[in-house]
Amino acid sequence: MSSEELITQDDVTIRFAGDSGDGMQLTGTQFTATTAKVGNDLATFPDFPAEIRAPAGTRAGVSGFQIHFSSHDIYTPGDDPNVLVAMNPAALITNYKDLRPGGIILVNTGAFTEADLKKAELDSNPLTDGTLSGFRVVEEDINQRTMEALADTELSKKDKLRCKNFYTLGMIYWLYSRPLEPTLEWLQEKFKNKPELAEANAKVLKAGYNHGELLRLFQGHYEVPKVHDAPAGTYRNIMGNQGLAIGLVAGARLAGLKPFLGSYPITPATDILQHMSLLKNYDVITCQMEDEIAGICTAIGASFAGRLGMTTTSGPGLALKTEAAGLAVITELPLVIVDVQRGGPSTGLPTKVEQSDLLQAMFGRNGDAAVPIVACASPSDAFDCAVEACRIATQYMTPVILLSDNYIANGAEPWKLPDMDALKPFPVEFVTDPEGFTPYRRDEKLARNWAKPGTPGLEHRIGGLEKDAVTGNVSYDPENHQKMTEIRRAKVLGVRESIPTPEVHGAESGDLLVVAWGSTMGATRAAVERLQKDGVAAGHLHLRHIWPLPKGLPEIFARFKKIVVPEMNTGQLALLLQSEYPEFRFLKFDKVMGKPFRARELKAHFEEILEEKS
Amino acid sequence: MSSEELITQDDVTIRFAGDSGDGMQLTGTQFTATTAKVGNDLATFPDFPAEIRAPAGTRAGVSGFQIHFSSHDIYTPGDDPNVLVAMNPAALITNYKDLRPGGIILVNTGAFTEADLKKAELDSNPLTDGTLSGFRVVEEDINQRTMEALADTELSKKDKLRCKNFYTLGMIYWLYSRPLEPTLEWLQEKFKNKPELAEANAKVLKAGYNHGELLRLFQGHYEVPKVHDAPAGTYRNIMGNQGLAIGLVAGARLAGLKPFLGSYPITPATDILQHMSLLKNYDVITCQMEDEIAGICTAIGASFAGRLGMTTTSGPGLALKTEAAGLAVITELPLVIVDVQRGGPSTGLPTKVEQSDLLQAMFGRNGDAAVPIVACASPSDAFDCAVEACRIATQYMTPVILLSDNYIANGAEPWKLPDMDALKPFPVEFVTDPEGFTPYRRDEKLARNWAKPGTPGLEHRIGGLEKDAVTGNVSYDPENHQKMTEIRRAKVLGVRESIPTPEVHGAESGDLLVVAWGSTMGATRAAVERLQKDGVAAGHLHLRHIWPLPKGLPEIFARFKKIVVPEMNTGQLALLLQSEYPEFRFLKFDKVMGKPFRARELKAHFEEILEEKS
Amino acid sequence: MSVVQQLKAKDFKSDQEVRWCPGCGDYSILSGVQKTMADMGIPRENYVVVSGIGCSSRFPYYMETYGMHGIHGRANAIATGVKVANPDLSVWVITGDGDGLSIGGNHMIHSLRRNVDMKIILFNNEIYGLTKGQYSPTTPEGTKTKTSPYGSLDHPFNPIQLALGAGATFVARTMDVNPKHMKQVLQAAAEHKGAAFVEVWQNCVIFNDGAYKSWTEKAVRDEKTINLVPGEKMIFGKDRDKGLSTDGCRITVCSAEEASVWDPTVDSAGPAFMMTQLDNEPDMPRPMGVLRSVDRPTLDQQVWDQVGAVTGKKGEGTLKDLIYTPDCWVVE
Amino acid sequence: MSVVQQLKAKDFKSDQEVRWCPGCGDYSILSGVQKTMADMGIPRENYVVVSGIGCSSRFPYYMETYGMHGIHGRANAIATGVKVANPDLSVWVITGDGDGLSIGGNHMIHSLRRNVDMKIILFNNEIYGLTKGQYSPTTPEGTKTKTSPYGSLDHPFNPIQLALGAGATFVARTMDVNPKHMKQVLQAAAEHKGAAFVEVWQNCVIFNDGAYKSWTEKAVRDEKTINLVPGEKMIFGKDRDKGLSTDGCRITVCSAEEASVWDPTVDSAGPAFMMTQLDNEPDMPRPMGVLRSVDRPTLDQQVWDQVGAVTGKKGEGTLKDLIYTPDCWVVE
Ligand SMILES: Cc1ncc(C[n+]2csc(CCOP(=O)(O)OP(=O)(O)O)c2C)c(N)n1
Ligand SMILES: Cc1ncc(C[n+]2csc(CCOP(=O)(O)OP(=O)(O)O)c2C)c(N)n1
Ligand code: SF4
Ligand code: SF4
Ligand SMILES: [Mg+2]
Ligand SMILES: [Mg+2]
Repeated sequence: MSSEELITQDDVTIRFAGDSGDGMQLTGTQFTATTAKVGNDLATFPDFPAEIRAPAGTRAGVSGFQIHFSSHDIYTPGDDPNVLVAMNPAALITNYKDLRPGGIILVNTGAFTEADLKKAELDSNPLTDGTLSGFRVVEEDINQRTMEALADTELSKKDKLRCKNFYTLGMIYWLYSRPLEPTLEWLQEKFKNKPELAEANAKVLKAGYNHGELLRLFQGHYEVPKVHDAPAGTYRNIMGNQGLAIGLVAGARLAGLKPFLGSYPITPATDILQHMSLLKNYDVITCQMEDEIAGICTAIGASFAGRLGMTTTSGPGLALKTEAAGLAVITELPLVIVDVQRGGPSTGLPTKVEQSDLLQAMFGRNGDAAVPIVACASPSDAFDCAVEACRIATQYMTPVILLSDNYIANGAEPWKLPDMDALKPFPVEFVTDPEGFTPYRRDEKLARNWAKPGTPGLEHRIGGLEKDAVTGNVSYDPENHQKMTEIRRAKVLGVRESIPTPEVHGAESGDLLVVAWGSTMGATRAAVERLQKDGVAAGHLHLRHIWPLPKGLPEIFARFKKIVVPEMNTGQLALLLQSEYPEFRFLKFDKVMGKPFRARELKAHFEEILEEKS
Repeated sequence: MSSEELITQDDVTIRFAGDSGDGMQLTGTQFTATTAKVGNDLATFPDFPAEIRAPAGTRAGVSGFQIHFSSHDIYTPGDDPNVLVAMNPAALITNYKDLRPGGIILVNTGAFTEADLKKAELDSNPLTDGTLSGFRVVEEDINQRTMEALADTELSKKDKLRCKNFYTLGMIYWLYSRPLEPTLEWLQEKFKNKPELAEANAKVLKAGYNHGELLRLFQGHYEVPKVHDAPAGTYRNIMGNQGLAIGLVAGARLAGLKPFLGSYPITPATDILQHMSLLKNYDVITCQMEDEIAGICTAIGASFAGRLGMTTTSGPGLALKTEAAGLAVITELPLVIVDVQRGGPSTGLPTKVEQSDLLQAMFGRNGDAAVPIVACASPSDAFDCAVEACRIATQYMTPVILLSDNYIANGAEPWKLPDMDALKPFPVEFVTDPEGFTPYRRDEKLARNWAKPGTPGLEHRIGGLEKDAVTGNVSYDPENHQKMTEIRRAKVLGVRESIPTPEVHGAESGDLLVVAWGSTMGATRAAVERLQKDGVAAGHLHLRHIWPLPKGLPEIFARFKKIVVPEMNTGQLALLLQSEYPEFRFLKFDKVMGKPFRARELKAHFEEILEEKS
Repeated sequence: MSVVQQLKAKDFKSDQEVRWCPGCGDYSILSGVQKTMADMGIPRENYVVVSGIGCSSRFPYYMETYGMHGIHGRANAIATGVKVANPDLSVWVITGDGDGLSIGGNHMIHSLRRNVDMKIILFNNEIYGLTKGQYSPTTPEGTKTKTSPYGSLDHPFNPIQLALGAGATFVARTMDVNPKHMKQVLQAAAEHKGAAFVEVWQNCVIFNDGAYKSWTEKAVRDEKTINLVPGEKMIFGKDRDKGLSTDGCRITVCSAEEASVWDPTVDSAGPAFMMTQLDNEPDMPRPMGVLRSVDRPTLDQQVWDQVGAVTGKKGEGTLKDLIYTPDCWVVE
Repeated sequence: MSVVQQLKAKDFKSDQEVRWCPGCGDYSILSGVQKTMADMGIPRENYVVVSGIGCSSRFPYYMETYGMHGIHGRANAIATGVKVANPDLSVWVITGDGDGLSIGGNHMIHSLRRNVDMKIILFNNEIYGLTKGQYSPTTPEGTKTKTSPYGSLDHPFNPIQLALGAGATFVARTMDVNPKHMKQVLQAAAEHKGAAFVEVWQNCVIFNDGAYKSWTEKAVRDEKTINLVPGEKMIFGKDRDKGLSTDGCRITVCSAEEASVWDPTVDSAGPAFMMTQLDNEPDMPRPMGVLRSVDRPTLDQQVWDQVGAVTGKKGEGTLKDLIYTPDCWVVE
């Protein structure tokens, strides 16, 4: 191997940034796959423009992919990168500020012509005007190097140039001592039918790697040893939407049902539909409907027919589904509604992250129409949460809203696969005996019994009008409505009996409790751990169940002097907690920038809170 | 006049009940109109079945109309009637329990055959089986009397029988010493083209009146003197939906705009659309669209074009409008969204009252998308609230949600018309000067300026994507999104500066503060006044503005030992108040029976609260 | 599975009291559907009746089958879910001109193009009944209703044209006051494999009484409508003496002998569309009966075929396969 | 009001950078619309361009007119509000096959039947572009897309048929790669008083490249499409030697001399509907150009006429009239 100095690092963050056409997402994904195989823990964060192809070279067209990998457990894709790859001026100028002081910047000088600078709205060249002082800049004409590497290849110039991201990848592989094999294998498979492309990319990858080694561009290189104390088990690299897709299918299976997904594409939820449409051999039916309303309505129809109905969407789509969600509430049919949140209001920032649909999920239906809400925290948590949503939906005969967000959806991390034995089934029992059957007969959990069309003797009608608690016929009786309203409410609150009190991570009591939900989990945990290292008695409470809230929370809250709720919205969980537990004070800490919290900014804010007189 | 004893009463409640086909709504409306003219204060409550024509004679087919009238100020349609008119067994059996002990029941024995009793699911005749002991039952074969009165008339038997409600009305007019003239005039006008019907009904009306007088059926009769201390002014009898319709038109005028209503029929909001479609000569445009979404979207389009867009609906329709409401939030266009609430969830109890859309109105939109919310309390308050909604919408460039409910919609009361001088205009100034124009330029209230298509030089684009705070172009900039989110929030909260702190009615401080909103106002006020008479230091705070909440509330809350929030939902305002003012405890008192609170049940509950140890 | 017995119409009556206005056209459609279902040889438990909201949409409560009274305009979407989830069920949609063509218009046209195998019975009374008399998308222009006190301005849909334009495989029309004709048409719809769209002219006695009188009254019916029977000559008139001939792209009245033969099974929906033009010609009879009936794979069938094909190729996936994919690795 | 000047296409270019993929068919439609608008003699400030969501729906940002980038599927409804509120404006709707026919299908058909005077340009690329490649309601059956990895199963709409079925008064078709033809069609649409529906075949280079190649490529275009010109014979072919004749309700290929004359202004939409049948016949040219163009009062016009008529009859109502009605009484 190399004669360069090999420095061991514990924890590294790299950001790849380039034009949308530069293939940065692919580069990032390959680096991720290889890093997972090497045995590091990791977390990723892709960040791409809303346009399919924003004008080449512009700031709006910059596409980024960040990966944080480490030889210990990590929770976030990293605060400030150690390395920035900038494939053009726009990528450089929009990203260099995030780099940590002294960080490495690999610049593709092949894309720094006058015209390139102009497209990036730059008056002077940041490579020469002092902008980058304080960083270790490595300049390389990657375009040129790629062309050279492919000099004797029969490809068009355009096709050759498109290989340049593999040159970059090769250089970074060298810098972080990653093996080339996984990517080489992937190329073989990917371009099975176009061997010339497989070969060209492989050539370029190796050229980049060798270039790093030969030219000593980086004055040293690094290794990040694999996680030594990683729990034994089988791992898989997973993205959030993928985790949801297989979790939904698994959840239905555990309920003894076949899933039916009625959906309509919307960023960033579309992947779930896409992934599930591949799973036809798992008894999965997917219907891409004409709109979100039809999506949820087909799912309701499918549940009525005895499948487990599901629908996936993002905020604007959830808004459209609210009337039909109410129908599922009053007919008490199981249904899983997935909302992968994005920046709002309205179309808002469709490719950015936000957690601002929580109160819509809680209250966005006409009438008193509570539903259980589960929120996942990370790509690897998505599977479990999807199974949990299926459990609640089928065990309690209720629609459930499962909240994710754009950050989870597109982020990736290694997922320790569950033992098959640990996946406990919760089979649905359809009623088949006409004796004493009425549609609203309930079990001890208040769930009504479920009779499937096709079952002789159980013919019955349900619908959106209030129904008599006993006969199931339409009823306008005042007392009956009061009773049914209370039953529906009690049933949902009763889900509480089946969920554990969450554990506090960090200090069990003390100065500061940070309550977080959804994807703020990672950054919060990291920030709290750092506070603890500084000697602060801080704890982190993550809420997977938003509604009903688990039991035991007041006891936890009481053990801390201050409670803060960081959220990527204007304080929605805080509002809910404040109304539920008025005896405590919940401080808000909001960020609505379309970007996840950084552990560092959280820590800084927590320190401020701690200093304030209460 | 009569030789009977004339007893003066201060306060009377009458309930007319009969089959849907018996014309009870019309009877009630006529009694109301006459009573208004006589100068009583009054409040009414119609209660009819969901079916257009439920099967004749059944309990489900009973249609009721209650009127409370008085020689002093009243707030509700009355708790327990003094008089019940029962046109058939089903009407009798479903209503007699509400009557106060010793109350009068006028029964139409002509509809008490075996078959009639069976249709009402009665095994024995309540007139003879002791059911009605304790009441003063007046039996009369109204069918027969009506036929006799019309013996020499050329109508079919069916047509004759249809006049029987006027016989009933005549009897009750006599009982409460009302003049016949207003109804006689109304009949002339109504049946202009069918004089034979006008004459027949007039005949029957007089026959009923004379019958009451001649036969001394009631052992006395009553008068309810007109309100002596009624404020001088011009009055008009008004129903809630009518008040909203003219309030919306007036509000637009005061803003210097022409109204545009885009709507879709839904009970109990349809009347507003119907009423406004009559007002074409007031520059009103109404479009009945294909659904609720198109309704709000046309209104948004109309606002963009420079009219004042409005849309009217009930809960399920509001659910459908939420996505588009978000578009109005982010484009900052004025828009009034009226939700006349009914029983939920889903289709629920479409013809009954509930207040359960409050949190949907607050939070039922994707993203952080706050809007101001105004709620009206009674038919006569509807006009003012509609004007207020138009004021906020146009002064702050924002959608406003105006909440009413089924009880207000169909109830009627005398409305003291505003002095024309008191209606202060709040004219919109469209921007016309291209100098320095950008679409998101704001005034001191943070309202953006409004440029109307057709204005040269101000061509601009708005839309659902986040916009740059300065240029108005699409912006994905993180800081800009934070800034715009905060501006939108601050703008809505800023409405607070333009609304007065509501006054406490009753005790200014003391043992119990009752906080109410919407149509619970009347019953709450009555209950609190009764408590006060009993010497309790109780106050009533009515909230017209639900969001933002007015200033000065904590100061008020602090003056009372206990605070209770009665609501026709499972505690929605209480939740909101609890999260906003955690330093106080808000007790809930919920009722979801599709019926308004009675002052009596509120008082009883308040007394319980007062007795409880705190 | 129960043995298929010969069912009677009354076997399809639920215990709920029917609550339409006396004289409403809905009653005869209810009995028409009950009779048709009884004759199909399908066990009662395999019927699912789905509706939206409206007077007509109360229908499922009166049927002793599985049923769902949905939300306004969404019956077609709910029914699509039922049918695709379980193609063994016989799925019927009951909807109104408001429910199915106003708020539900989109689901209507999409379920027709997708050819989901379900029977869609549209009760067209040219009015919103349940909300007490507002104009609907089929109300003729100029009609005074509660929301059009000065006359409605919206040009109405022709439901048959809309269905044809959406690519429906079966389109038919019948009327409440002709039970025999209705039974024929409903049966043809029931037998069609695919989405069957049936417009039923239905009288609303309360808010739009007599809307179809000039075509459906016994005295004029034979002259003012023509029953299109597949494979038969197009003949009408009290004495069945008149015919229609489709000569050179124009439809003209001729003698019974000269009448052309009606064929709703041709590839092109063009001839059926031409036929609907008669609705606009006051002197011509309005077409009733089966206007279109062609075969095309149904969505539900295709979905299940695809699941079968993929499963056949890839093998049935186990829960373990789902989670433990080839790209995972082991940490010891 | 500014004096109407002779505007140029470039006067309609906003300062925003156009952000479609290089090679996207949207560019040529943008320039076609800009040219057409410039030639209409309408002041720039009187144009309003409304869109939904999709690649195509970014359109308003690139136009130096008033504009609203709405929400998905609702452009027609928003535009209806704009036009009815102010009929002096020239209102254009820009939509896609997903935006206008999937989620927005209902508003589309209703605005067509109502004949709201607006120009509706449907960018049909047979794919969802913005969400990166899922099948749309116009994607041919069997197409593999991201959500149909084993082939799509939904039978597509024919947008022209749907518009005709909805009762549209103007229906036309053109293609991105023939700017001259596009300009003619857009101009005809702009000149039509009423709802003008224009389907534009648009190539999505990224997710559905070449969808229309076999009809639109220069080499085959003249053979595989036919431009229907009102009042002219239906002639096609490279050498303009072939014609279509509508003989006895069937459309056949004939010599140019024998070709029938195309008339999109006839009462019945039947002939236009028949013509769309050619889309299903591989050996026939697909019809382009103006398929239907008839006069019918527009909704916006009628609304204003009615307001005028009622006001004329009742007199203009004052605020006082509104509140102080004859049934009020005075308490002294
Ligand atoms: C979301 C929603 N919008 C509106 C309504 C009110 N609504 C109920 S039925 C109906 C129209 C019914 O008309 P149609 O479908 O023709 O049925 P009909 O009563 O005439 O049989 C309307 C507007 C509703 N229930 N839900
Ligand atoms: C309510 C809602 N649902 C879904 C989406 C996601 N979405 C945006 S554009 C689009 C489809 C675009 O397809 P098309 O109209 O054909 O436009 P194109 O991009 O092909 O021009 C979808 C599904 C959305 N923005 N809003
Ligand atoms: S209102 Fe009309 S449609 Fe409804 S039940 Fe009565 S008659 Fe039938
Ligand atoms: S994705 Fe397709 S439709 Fe969208 S801009 Fe690119 S080429 Fe055009
Ligand atoms: Mg109807
Ligand atoms: Mg498209």
